[in-house]
Amino acid sequence: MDNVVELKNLKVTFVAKQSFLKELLMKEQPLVRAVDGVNVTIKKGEILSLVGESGSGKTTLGKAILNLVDIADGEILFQNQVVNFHHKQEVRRFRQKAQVIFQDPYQSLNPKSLIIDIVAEPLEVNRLIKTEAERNERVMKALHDAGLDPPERYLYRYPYELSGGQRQRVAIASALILNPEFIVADEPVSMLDVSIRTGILKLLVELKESKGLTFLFITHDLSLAWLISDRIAIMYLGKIMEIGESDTVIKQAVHPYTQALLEVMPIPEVNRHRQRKVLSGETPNPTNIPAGCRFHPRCPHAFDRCREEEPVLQAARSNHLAACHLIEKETSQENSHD
Amino acid sequence: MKLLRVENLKTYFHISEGIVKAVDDVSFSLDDGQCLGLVGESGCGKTTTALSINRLLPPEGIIEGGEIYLESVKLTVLSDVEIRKHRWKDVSMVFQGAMNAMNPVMKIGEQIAEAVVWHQQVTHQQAWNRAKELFELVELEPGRIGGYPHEFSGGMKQRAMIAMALACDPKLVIGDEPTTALDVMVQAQILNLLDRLRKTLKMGLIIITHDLSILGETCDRIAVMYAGKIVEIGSTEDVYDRHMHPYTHRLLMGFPNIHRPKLMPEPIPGSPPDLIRPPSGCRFHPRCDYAQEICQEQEPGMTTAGNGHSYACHFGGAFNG
Amino acid sequence: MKRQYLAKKIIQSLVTIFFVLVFNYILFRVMPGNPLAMIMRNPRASQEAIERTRELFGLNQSWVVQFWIYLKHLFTGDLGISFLYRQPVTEIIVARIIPTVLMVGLAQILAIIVGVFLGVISAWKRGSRVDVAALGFSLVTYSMPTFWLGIILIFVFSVSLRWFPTSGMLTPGQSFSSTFAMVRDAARHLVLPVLTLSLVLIGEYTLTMRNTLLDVLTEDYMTTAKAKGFDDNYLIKKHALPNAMLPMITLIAINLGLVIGGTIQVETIFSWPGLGRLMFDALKARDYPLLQGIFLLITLSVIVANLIADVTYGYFDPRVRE
Amino acid sequence: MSSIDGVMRRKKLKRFWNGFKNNRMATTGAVILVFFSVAAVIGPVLFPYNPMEFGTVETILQPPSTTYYLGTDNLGRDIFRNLLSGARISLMVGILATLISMFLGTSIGIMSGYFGKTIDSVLMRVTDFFLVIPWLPLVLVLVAILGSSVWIIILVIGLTSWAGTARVVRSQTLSVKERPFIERARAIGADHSTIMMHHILPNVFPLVFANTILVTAVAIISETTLSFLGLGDPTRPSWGMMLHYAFQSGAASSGAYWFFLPPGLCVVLVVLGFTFLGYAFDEILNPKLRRR
Repeated sequence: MDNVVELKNLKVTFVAKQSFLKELLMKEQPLVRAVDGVNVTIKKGEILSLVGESGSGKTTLGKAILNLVDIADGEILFQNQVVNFHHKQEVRRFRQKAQVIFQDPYQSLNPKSLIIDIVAEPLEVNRLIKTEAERNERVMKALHDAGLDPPERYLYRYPYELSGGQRQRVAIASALILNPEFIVADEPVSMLDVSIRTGILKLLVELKESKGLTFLFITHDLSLAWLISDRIAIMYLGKIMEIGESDTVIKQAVHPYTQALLEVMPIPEVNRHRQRKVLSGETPNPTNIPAGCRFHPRCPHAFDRCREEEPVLQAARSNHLAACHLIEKETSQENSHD
Repeated sequence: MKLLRVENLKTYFHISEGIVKAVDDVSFSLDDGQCLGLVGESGCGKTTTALSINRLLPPEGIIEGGEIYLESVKLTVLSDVEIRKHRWKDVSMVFQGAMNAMNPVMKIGEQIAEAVVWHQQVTHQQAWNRAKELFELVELEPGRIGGYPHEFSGGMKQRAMIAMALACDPKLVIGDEPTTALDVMVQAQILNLLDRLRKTLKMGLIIITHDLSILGETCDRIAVMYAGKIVEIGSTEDVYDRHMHPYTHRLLMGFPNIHRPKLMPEPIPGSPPDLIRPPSGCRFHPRCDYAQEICQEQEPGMTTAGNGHSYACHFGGAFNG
Repeated sequence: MKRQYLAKKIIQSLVTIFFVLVFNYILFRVMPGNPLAMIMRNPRASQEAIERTRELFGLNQSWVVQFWIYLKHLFTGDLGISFLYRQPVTEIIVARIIPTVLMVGLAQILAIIVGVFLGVISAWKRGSRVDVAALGFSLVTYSMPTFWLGIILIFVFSVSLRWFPTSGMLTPGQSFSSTFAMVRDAARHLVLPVLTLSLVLIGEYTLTMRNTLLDVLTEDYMTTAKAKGFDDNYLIKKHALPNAMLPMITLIAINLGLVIGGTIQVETIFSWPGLGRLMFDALKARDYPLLQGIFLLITLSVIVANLIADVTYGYFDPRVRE
Repeated sequence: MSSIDGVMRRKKLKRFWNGFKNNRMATTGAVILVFFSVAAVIGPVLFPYNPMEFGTVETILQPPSTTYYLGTDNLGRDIFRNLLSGARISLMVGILATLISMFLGTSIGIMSGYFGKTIDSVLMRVTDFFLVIPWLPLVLVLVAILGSSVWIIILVIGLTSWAGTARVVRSQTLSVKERPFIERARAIGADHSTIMMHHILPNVFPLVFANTILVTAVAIISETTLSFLGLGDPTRPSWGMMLHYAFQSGAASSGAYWFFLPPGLCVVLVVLGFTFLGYAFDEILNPKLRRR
């Protein structure tokens, strides 16, 4: 199972918007550490979900992989080698293999282009087609793969004439037309109604199975992640807190943050009596990340070590990692008991 | 006496393309201190129903028929001037995108105090103190009432909106997707807050949402809407465990439940109907797997399936067969 | 934090002012048909004016030094001698400032009040007869050259109805018993020019106010305010206007540049003794030192006005913190 | 583009035409402009006019009559013929100057909006400079120095009136640039120029189009004002020049209405035509203002 994407200690930072005068006096500018040292591998043919609240850096990480955002530190290996983004040919080959689906179906298509042009654009931009016939044929196939049948009905229409679900399928068709191997799907269904959403999720899973496509599925909804992905990674303030098989992470969560997310996750059931244990406050501002474990100020089990030393991803059980000192504390207690 | 009674409400939008029958013969009621969840997908008419109560519809939206009673007062016959007295004093609202729902150039404390001064004719200083009390009630730091909306985070803005809604001790608060724009953690905080306030202040609460799964702990009753009509209404237990309408069933299946085995739900084919020329008979028939001849011709009336639980389908529960 | 915004705006204005000084320097020296050569040959320019100008511009030194001399003179207020009037330019200009400020000030105030009022009504009662009328009126006045509007008013009110004098600031050759009588006479002369200038502005302010307000009325916070049960006047006064007035402040400042253009036309037709008329005469006589002086004064005053507008905008809009 | 695409495009144009047809302002504006353009094209051919050919003493300031439909001016020249050839010049100057300022304004607006950072602040300082400088004095001084041939006037008006458009286009570009479909274009490898031409321009163009028409109105007024103040090109008598002579010869006070009324009315009507059209397009294209 070779790796499609490998992130080594990836860091992405932005310069926080800052007053004109301070800028003038070249004062040290506060940095937003959006992605703050992430090590993760995405294997071929799997859907890895990246789950986190707003401000966790999940979208920035997705954009970094696609070179839509500059990296501050660390390395991104695509199919085991670093892509040199200054070399035109190499970038073109990378673009054909790695594609993206955005969240907002109403804004991710150019309102002034016909559907046929939107879907065919990746071909034209990378100069991959010679004749018009070949172009139309590939567009029709991509629309069919995205579940828009009969394709002819959609070719010569404008985005405003389609529903949200249909537009998202056009975006998927446009991503599929280059026969990519890896797709970053950034909250692809969060703006769709439930009845339409499941259709898109089914399509993504089918594409994974039929074409062996690899997905990075970015979402804030833990239950969706559980539904469609093989592995789940929980992200908080720019770092991965926990990563493992989707069932193990949901059923045997180790990290207190994942447990808190599971606790508040809405479930379509009647549980009138249970008053949910809710974390206080909101995700702090990524310009001043707390010392030691970044979750300790809101963590119910925080102890002194959490305040000083930042925990590293370590194995809680086979291929289920978590960045939390509780793991050592428990294993050391077990050793001390025996 | 019921706190709120809505009977055969019809609200249509007159636009250039034609007449949109956004709400077409909707009836439901609410007791004092009770919480009703109004759930449905976009375009089903849930927000229009809420805006019709206070008559906050845009100019092209007109209440064509039906009655709305707030306790003994018949709202639908009141003139524009008369209905203003009931807005916020009896029925107040918490809107969705809190980012834009507050005046960006006016202090938040002022936006709360102005309603108190207007309806309860108190001095500005008294209203300002009232605003401080309300901030404490919604667990916000009273010192911050002098701040402006852009200085508050998403969660804090929503709490401020709730404080604003409670300013005149209303009998009924309507939340239009109050937690949709929030993170799941903050959403839980807000839902807990709404639940606590409803119980302590004994006020009626209507929560409008497209997310059926969040109504589990907060609502006593749930009404499911589709294409301008209520297709099923009942207690939370009725709708979750004993629902009879195929649309409610499909909607519920769409929300993955980690306590149950992992199964990829079937999407509902087709897309929401065009409300200018809605489908004949039962409006869900073009997308329903159990639709038969009669569904196309005859619109199903409300069949009762237990006390307070009724649905609009000729073949209720067909999905259980 | 507001100081940062203020500092930024001041620095930007200083940059623009420097641009203007450089532009002005080039305009009156380096442009083809070099104005200096024109002065030398201009028959009416007295020997003393030519000498003064040569020394003033330091013709023999390098242009950098000339530029430095130019700046030095600017700051000491010495803008050279107008050879049309054979007086220092500064003195001529100072005498003409009051009439122009009076006229422009009155016209602006009148236009803002009427424009905002009309704009609010037509936005609030959109599509009604009032809206259509206000819109029609604004578009017509917006499309009318100022000077032509002036001529029409003269033709109607002065020539035909004889209500107002056709030109000048005071009735020539009339002795006034009291200052009040003089003021009354000046006021009668002022009516038509101010009316002309403000009519043109009212159109633009009404249109902008209407569009900005239509934008604001679609915002969510207006629905929230309406839900609170306030009546229409309160909604407009306390919620819609404060948000709609912000863009108006910037427009009024930027608009000042165009108003000066209007002033030149109005003062020419009504021979109103202000800066506009002065510029027109200087232009006809190709009196460059005077032309340059007026041009500089007008440009700098517009920049200052814009700075004041930016500051007031920053003061009223709490979001302008960072 | 195959025929089907032609059908789609016609369908969209048809929808636009309906919106246009029942918009009273747009139709009145269009009718006025068509009338004047026909007059400007055919007029001088049917009724040639030579500004240098003066009339005799008797023909000076004649009121309208069968021979001189609109009477004669202070030099005995036929006002009606002057009016027709004036139409051609005023429209030409207005339109050409606008093209220059639209081209400059749009490209500067898009570039500073799209690239941001240093390019944006530099271009914006220049734009502010032109916005802040009082327009008429600047043009007066420039024309006074550069000479007042009609081509110089076109250039001067064009080069000094693009700032407003640049500001409007820049803010529209900033809002379009934030939309995800631009990021999608970058993700599939489109370079800056493709994104600007293929994605940003089509989405900015409707606003530019409406703005162009309004700027034409301003350009025509500018030319007329310039000529009125005596800086027009005497060899090419525009309506402004006619008004200049009318005012110089005291037509207003002497009641020679046929001398100063027609050119003024023509200017106002043409400018009104453009303003109505421009404002109507703005209302049709601008979603916020559109009547539901």
